[in-house]
Amino acid sequence: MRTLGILVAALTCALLFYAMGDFPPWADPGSAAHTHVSPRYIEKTMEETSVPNAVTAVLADYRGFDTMFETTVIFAAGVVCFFILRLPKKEGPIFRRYRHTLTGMTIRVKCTRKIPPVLEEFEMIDNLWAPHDLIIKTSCRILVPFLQLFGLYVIAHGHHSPGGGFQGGVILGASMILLAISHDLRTALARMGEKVHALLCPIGVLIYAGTGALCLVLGRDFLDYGALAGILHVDPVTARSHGILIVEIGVGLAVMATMIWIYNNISSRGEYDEGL
Amino acid sequence: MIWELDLVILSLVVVAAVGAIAIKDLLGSAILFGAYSFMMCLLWAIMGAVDVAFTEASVGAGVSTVFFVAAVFRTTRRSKD
Amino acid sequence: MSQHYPALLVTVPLLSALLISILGWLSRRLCFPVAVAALCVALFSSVGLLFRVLNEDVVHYFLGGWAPPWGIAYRVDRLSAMVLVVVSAVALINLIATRRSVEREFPEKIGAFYTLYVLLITGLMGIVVTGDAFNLYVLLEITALTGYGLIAMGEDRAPLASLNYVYMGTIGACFYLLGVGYLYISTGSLNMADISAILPSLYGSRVVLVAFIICMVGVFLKMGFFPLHAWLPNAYTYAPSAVSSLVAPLMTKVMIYVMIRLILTVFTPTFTFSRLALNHSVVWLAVIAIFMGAVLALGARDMKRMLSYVIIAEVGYMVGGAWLGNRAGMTGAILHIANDAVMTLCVFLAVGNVVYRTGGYAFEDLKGMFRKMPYTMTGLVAGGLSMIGVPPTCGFFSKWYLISGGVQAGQYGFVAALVFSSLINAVLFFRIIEIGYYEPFGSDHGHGPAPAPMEEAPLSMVVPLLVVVVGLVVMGAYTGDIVSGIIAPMIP
Amino acid sequence: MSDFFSSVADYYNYLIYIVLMVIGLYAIIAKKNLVKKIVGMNIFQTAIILFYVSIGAKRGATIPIIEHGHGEAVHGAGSQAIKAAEYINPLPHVLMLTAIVVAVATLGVALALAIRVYNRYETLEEDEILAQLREK
Repeated sequence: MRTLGILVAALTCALLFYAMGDFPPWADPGSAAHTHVSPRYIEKTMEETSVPNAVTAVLADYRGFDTMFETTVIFAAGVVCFFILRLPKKEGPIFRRYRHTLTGMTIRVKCTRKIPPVLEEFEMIDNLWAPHDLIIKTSCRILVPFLQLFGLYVIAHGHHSPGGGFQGGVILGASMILLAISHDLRTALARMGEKVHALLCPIGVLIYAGTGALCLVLGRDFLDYGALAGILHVDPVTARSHGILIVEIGVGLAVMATMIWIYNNISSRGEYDEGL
Repeated sequence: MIWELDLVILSLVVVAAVGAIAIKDLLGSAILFGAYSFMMCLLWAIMGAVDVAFTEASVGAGVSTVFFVAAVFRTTRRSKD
Repeated sequence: MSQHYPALLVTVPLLSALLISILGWLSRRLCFPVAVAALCVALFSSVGLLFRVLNEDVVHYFLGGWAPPWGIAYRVDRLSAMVLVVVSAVALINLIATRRSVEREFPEKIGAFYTLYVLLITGLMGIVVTGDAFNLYVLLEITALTGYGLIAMGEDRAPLASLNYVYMGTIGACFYLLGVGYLYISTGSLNMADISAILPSLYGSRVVLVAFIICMVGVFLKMGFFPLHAWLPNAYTYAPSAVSSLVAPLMTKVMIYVMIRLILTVFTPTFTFSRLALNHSVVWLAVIAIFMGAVLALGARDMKRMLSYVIIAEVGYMVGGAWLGNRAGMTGAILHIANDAVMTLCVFLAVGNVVYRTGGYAFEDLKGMFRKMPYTMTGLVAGGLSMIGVPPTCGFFSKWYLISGGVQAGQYGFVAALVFSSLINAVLFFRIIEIGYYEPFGSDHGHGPAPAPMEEAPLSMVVPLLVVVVGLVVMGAYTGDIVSGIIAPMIP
Repeated sequence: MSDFFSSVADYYNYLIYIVLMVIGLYAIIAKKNLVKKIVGMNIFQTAIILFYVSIGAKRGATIPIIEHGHGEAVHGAGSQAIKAAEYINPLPHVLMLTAIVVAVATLGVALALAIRVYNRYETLEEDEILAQLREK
């Protein structure tokens, strides 16, 4: 295997080096990549979509169809992780261990699938139980709302600064994942259950594809946000800008929900019981 | 662009990549992969690809590393190569 | 309405996949009807599109209303319309035929299964219909990801097989992406038609040459062409039967479509066959692929693995035919995309029925099957005859074109490989017939053939199979029309 | 010799991408540990993203966010002409956003599969798994 690896790597290396001689010089403003298609994006983005961030404009409008499928890829990954890993709910009672914090006594409780209410003086113990550090717990809990606020800002401000649905969605998802890591999966699931993120994920993509389909119904091409002008009572260019915002919100929702979904499945091996 | 900085980051990227492949501890590999992604993100920020750098910082260095760590915790840290 | 057919093709399955995913959590019974409805709409619009294309030659659709080099455009010509009809028809028939076995295998996760199923079809349709090189990559990843998930839910060894598929598939897709990057750096465009308009002035460039090689390697990896086929047999063998009868007919064929599209539209045949001295070596690789596939199929000990190796040989047919560099070879390759999809579906559906009743797919499970499941075995034999290339079935005609192309090009090795592979296929399928017909069911040899009770698979599984069998013969009968109406105008 | 160095200086970004890609490719093929292969796969994908971003770089240009652009103020009026040479090419960035997202999706699926494999065989080494399969 090792020799095969070296052989394949060397072959690829040689092939790519062979082609490198004919590359245009690095960062040359006159090369074909910079002169054929892309100047229009830079020069017309304000005029045609009124979005100053050219990347957002190209992402969600000129090449919006790519982005729709990119969101679909994320959604598919979420469904695949669920499909592969999620174990069916076990029938019958489950035994959970609790520790009485005052005396240090451990008890075993027979309970159903539903997690019983948490009492102040009892602490749930998992197989992989480790005492949680108070500093980490508290500081992460303080961090979470700020992260979420930042995520929302990134989604909403993608028109004018770097950012947009993906980055914001990932940050929102990361805030929930942080909660799950610093506390445990149950705490995070109590805030946002499995059904919620499993439903949010297709709904996010549905917002994107639905916007496109709405344009189709209104008589324009698929994803032609200019068609929304009549509904939003604005001129077609501003309608494009608003369309991009709607779509970015959909992307953000889908990405957030999927990140949480994948993390929950991987970290609990599909049992949705004990986190990391 | 400051080419010295660029060169340092480029070499660090390669070092991090080789390290992530070569180290025998999978958790270490995951962390080195995070470092690699972060170096990449710096590199792209230098080249002016701010959106890509932002995404890589949140996705590559953030969530991907968390996925790796979660998977390594759920399997094993041991690796023979 | 009819001007929106290209958009409906992809968006209706996509929207219904999302809907199914939501319904999976609310009401599981509705998942299947929604999936059927979505694929019916897809089939309807692809047939509509085919008729439009026969009149108008090429249909364009601009997504987002942006003209091609800037926005993403769909470009449907006769070739893609034909493949679209095949993809949607195969997917619909398979969906209906495998309903029972899906309900039995994934009682808890029906919603997720149908979501992935419909998403896979969305991806395949999108690949066929798109006119943008990068968009094709994204769709490639959708089909790949959903494919990994579906394959992994098979039997015991499926996750490992699927993981190997992930590695190989990712390398393949990344190579394709890299090739598109090389094209972009030299032309500055991502639209296929635009690229091919710019390319002729750049034929001498090494970047274009390497772009072509890298794209081809990526696509070869994805379709399981000979030296890069290692992931295929395990993945197709261990997948659930409902999935292997979907993935086996469609995935490799659509990849071959991508290859032909790259050759015909992006890099024009002049570049492929005259500037490059590669076509002889690729044909020789195809010859080795056919020989290897045939021999390994002979050594296989169960039906699904045997059929997987047969698929590797068939991939060799099509790649070799396309690279022969003459009209007959290309015609044979394109015709074989459609024919092979139908006959692979036929045999895999039959095997799926056997698995549904007996739970296994080893050769021993076939004993006495002609008495137990006569219709299923008829389907298996019909598919087998088509794979061998017996005249009334469609397999004969495409093989005929391939062989005449090989003779015209003077590639007698390829002709020999085709004949050899047909012989081996004959051996394989007659062995199945022998086991199924002459060996009695069970182990009671002393008491003569036990009167095994008729235990045919349920009607919902048999009827689609018989429809496919009829399709085999009908496609054979209309070969002339398909070639003159659809394929011939496509080849320059 | 100096010619060689100047060409290296011109192309060193492309050079590093080839090196990284080869590292990733080698890891996928030669490493036996399944998670290591996944790490290699990601390095491979990131290398390609580096290549695309290098295409997008443009000398003497700034990030692709149009300056002084605040919604309605500019459009329609078309007061100041925007020159393409002043801004970096946004198209490769868009493509790579897609590629990064695809990479993380593939990563999630691959890790899920690796966990399934581990649950079944209690090991992540490919040769040990094959040995277990051969025993049966």
